[in-house]
Amino acid sequence: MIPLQFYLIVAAILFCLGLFGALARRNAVAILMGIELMLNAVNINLVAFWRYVKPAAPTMDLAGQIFALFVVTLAAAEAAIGLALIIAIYRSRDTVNVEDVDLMKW
Amino acid sequence: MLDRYGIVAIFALLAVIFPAIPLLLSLVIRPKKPNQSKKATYECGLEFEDFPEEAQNVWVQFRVQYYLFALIFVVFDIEVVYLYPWAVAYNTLGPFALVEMIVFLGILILALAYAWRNGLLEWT
Amino acid sequence: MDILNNLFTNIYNAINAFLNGLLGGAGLRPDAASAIVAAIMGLIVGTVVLLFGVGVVLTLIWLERKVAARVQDRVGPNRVGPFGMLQPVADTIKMFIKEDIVPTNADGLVHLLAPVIALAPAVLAFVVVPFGQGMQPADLNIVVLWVVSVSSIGTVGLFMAGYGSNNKFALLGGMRAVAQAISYEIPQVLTIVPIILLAGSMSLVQIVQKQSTLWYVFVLPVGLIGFVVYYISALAEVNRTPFDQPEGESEIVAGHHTEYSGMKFGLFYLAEYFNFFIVCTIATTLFLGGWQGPFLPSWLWFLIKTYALILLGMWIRMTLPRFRVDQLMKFAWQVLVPISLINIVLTGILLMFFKVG
Amino acid sequence: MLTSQFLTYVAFFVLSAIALIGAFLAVTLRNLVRAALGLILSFMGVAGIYFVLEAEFVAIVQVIIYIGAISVLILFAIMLTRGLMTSAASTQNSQWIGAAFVGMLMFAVLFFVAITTNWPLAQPHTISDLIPRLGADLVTTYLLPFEAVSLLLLAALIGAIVIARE
Repeated sequence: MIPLQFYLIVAAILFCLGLFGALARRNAVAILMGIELMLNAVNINLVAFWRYVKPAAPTMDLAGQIFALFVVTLAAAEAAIGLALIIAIYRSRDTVNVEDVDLMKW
Repeated sequence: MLDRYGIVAIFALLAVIFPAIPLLLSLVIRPKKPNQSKKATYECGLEFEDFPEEAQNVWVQFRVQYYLFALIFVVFDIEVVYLYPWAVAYNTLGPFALVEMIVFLGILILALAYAWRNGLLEWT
Repeated sequence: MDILNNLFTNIYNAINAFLNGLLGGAGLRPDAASAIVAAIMGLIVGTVVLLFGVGVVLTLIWLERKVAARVQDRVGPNRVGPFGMLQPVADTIKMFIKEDIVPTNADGLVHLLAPVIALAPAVLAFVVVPFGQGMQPADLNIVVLWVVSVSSIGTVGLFMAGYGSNNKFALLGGMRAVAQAISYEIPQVLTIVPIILLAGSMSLVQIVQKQSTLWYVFVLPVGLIGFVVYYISALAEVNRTPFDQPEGESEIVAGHHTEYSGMKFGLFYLAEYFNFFIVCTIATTLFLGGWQGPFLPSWLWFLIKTYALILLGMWIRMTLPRFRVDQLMKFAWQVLVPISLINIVLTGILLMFFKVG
Repeated sequence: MLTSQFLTYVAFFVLSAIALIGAFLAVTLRNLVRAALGLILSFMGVAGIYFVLEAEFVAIVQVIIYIGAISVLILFAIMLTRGLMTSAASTQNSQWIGAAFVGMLMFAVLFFVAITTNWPLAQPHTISDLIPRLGADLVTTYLLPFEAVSLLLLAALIGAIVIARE
């Protein structure tokens, strides 16, 4: 049986790669890609806990999977809105570089 | 898990090997005589190299319509994902399940109706 | 009769027993031996299924040309072999010895991987097709969703072909192909839901078994509506005429395979016919009772029904002109999606009052 | 070690490697389309990990929604905003060293927590009638979030349409 910690470590690496992408990229779409990676890492954790950790109540023994489903849905909604914003910014400012979108900074 | 998905893993392996075999085989037997105009990007009746520099960039500005269709697609794709387990369990659930699903579908039909009324389902 | 029916199952069992005997005597640990046997059997099944698929594609190419010729009052290929039956073989050889041209500006790696990604979903979909009684490579309990999910990978291959070629026509074609594929995927997957409601299961084997008395296409009205919507959107999903907008040669040359030649183009061609065959097998399984049928062996029934659907597709292709791209999208979202949504609700309501199957 | 266990380990390591390599490509590649393809590779690896965890339905959902839908959205968005990104400018911003440091720090913390916490482990559980159970739970125990999801999707769709439309 693969220990739970293996999954957690893989998820941690994935999360940190996503974090790096979200912090270090200039292109807004690339930042969103980093965020999606982080959400994926969270989902691995949820499903791993579902499998290995005792449920709080017998009726809730599917909670981990159902939460993962809701996270996927949220990720899709977030991507839809985020990318729509990026497209709108691109149309009005001709750039998707987050460093150049600084109109609200001052 | 392995007993059921072992064969899937083997098919996944085959999915990579199977296209690789003819590609490698044809690598051995096909001719290889490239020249400038063969390797040029295809254009109707024109030499691609004759184009001015800015026209050689093949990127085209796509219409936002593509994105809007993808949006509606994503919403419905997620809806389908929730419909499937409901459909499997339907026989064991009472009439309440049907009502709940009609509410769920109804909200999404609202979304479709919104897109329809705003003319987003038209490809203009 | 029974012998014919169980022909392939018996061959499978015989090879399995032979391998077990062979490895059992080799002094391996029992679980290792059984794993090796399972792996070898999997490889054999996979290879046989794929070779069968290639054989089917060869017949489809021949059939397509013959049907086209007959519809247009021609004879069709008649030089290579009897009735021109070896024409597809000649075509294949031609594919092999054609030069592979990669444009200088193309993104080489993506250009190379695109046909592989386009073909992979078709291969993966073969895992779950029940070719006959007890003849499915694997029966997972999520089979139907499996088919849906692998077909959604194919859109990535289309996009990669369009982007990797670095050509305006390819890019436009690729984007159109993706837009069309995603638009028609929705009615296609929505029409499967009433079938699952009727069968109460996602296993293709159980769906077929439930149809032993009544094919789901005859469960009126939902089955028939579902079948028609499924078949139309399946044709669109695999880019068959009249839905071959992505490669409408009058506007965008050959769409996403403009820059493809030689074996890479051959793989796209193969993937297209694989996908056509697979959607017809899935339609047969879901709506036409799969392998069920009297007298003949189950796998023969399955092939007959599948080929009937394939011929119908060819007939439609030769009869109807190509849709315009705006008509195409409008048709998917304004006609097929509402119909299939209503169909789901209708099935749910009907199931409340009647017991079907 | 039993053969089946050994094979499970092999599957786990191969799939984790795919997921991590894909993620690495996604955050480092210059070419944004290639980065998105790396992201898709990563999604596939993660779906495989769900299969190893015996959460088949989540795995399939991962393929259908992430690979089939979200990546199409991302690819379309890239194609729509690609005009100015062919320039040779660096794709990383000036704070990438700091970002790398933060990432590593975060990993150290997560690693430490994962290793040292005493998880209330149970026998790994598998559910044989997973799909019907999921369907039943969605319309009973989790009814409220389930209906909220459809409202969320409606809101997201309308919002995104209003924002993105010209």
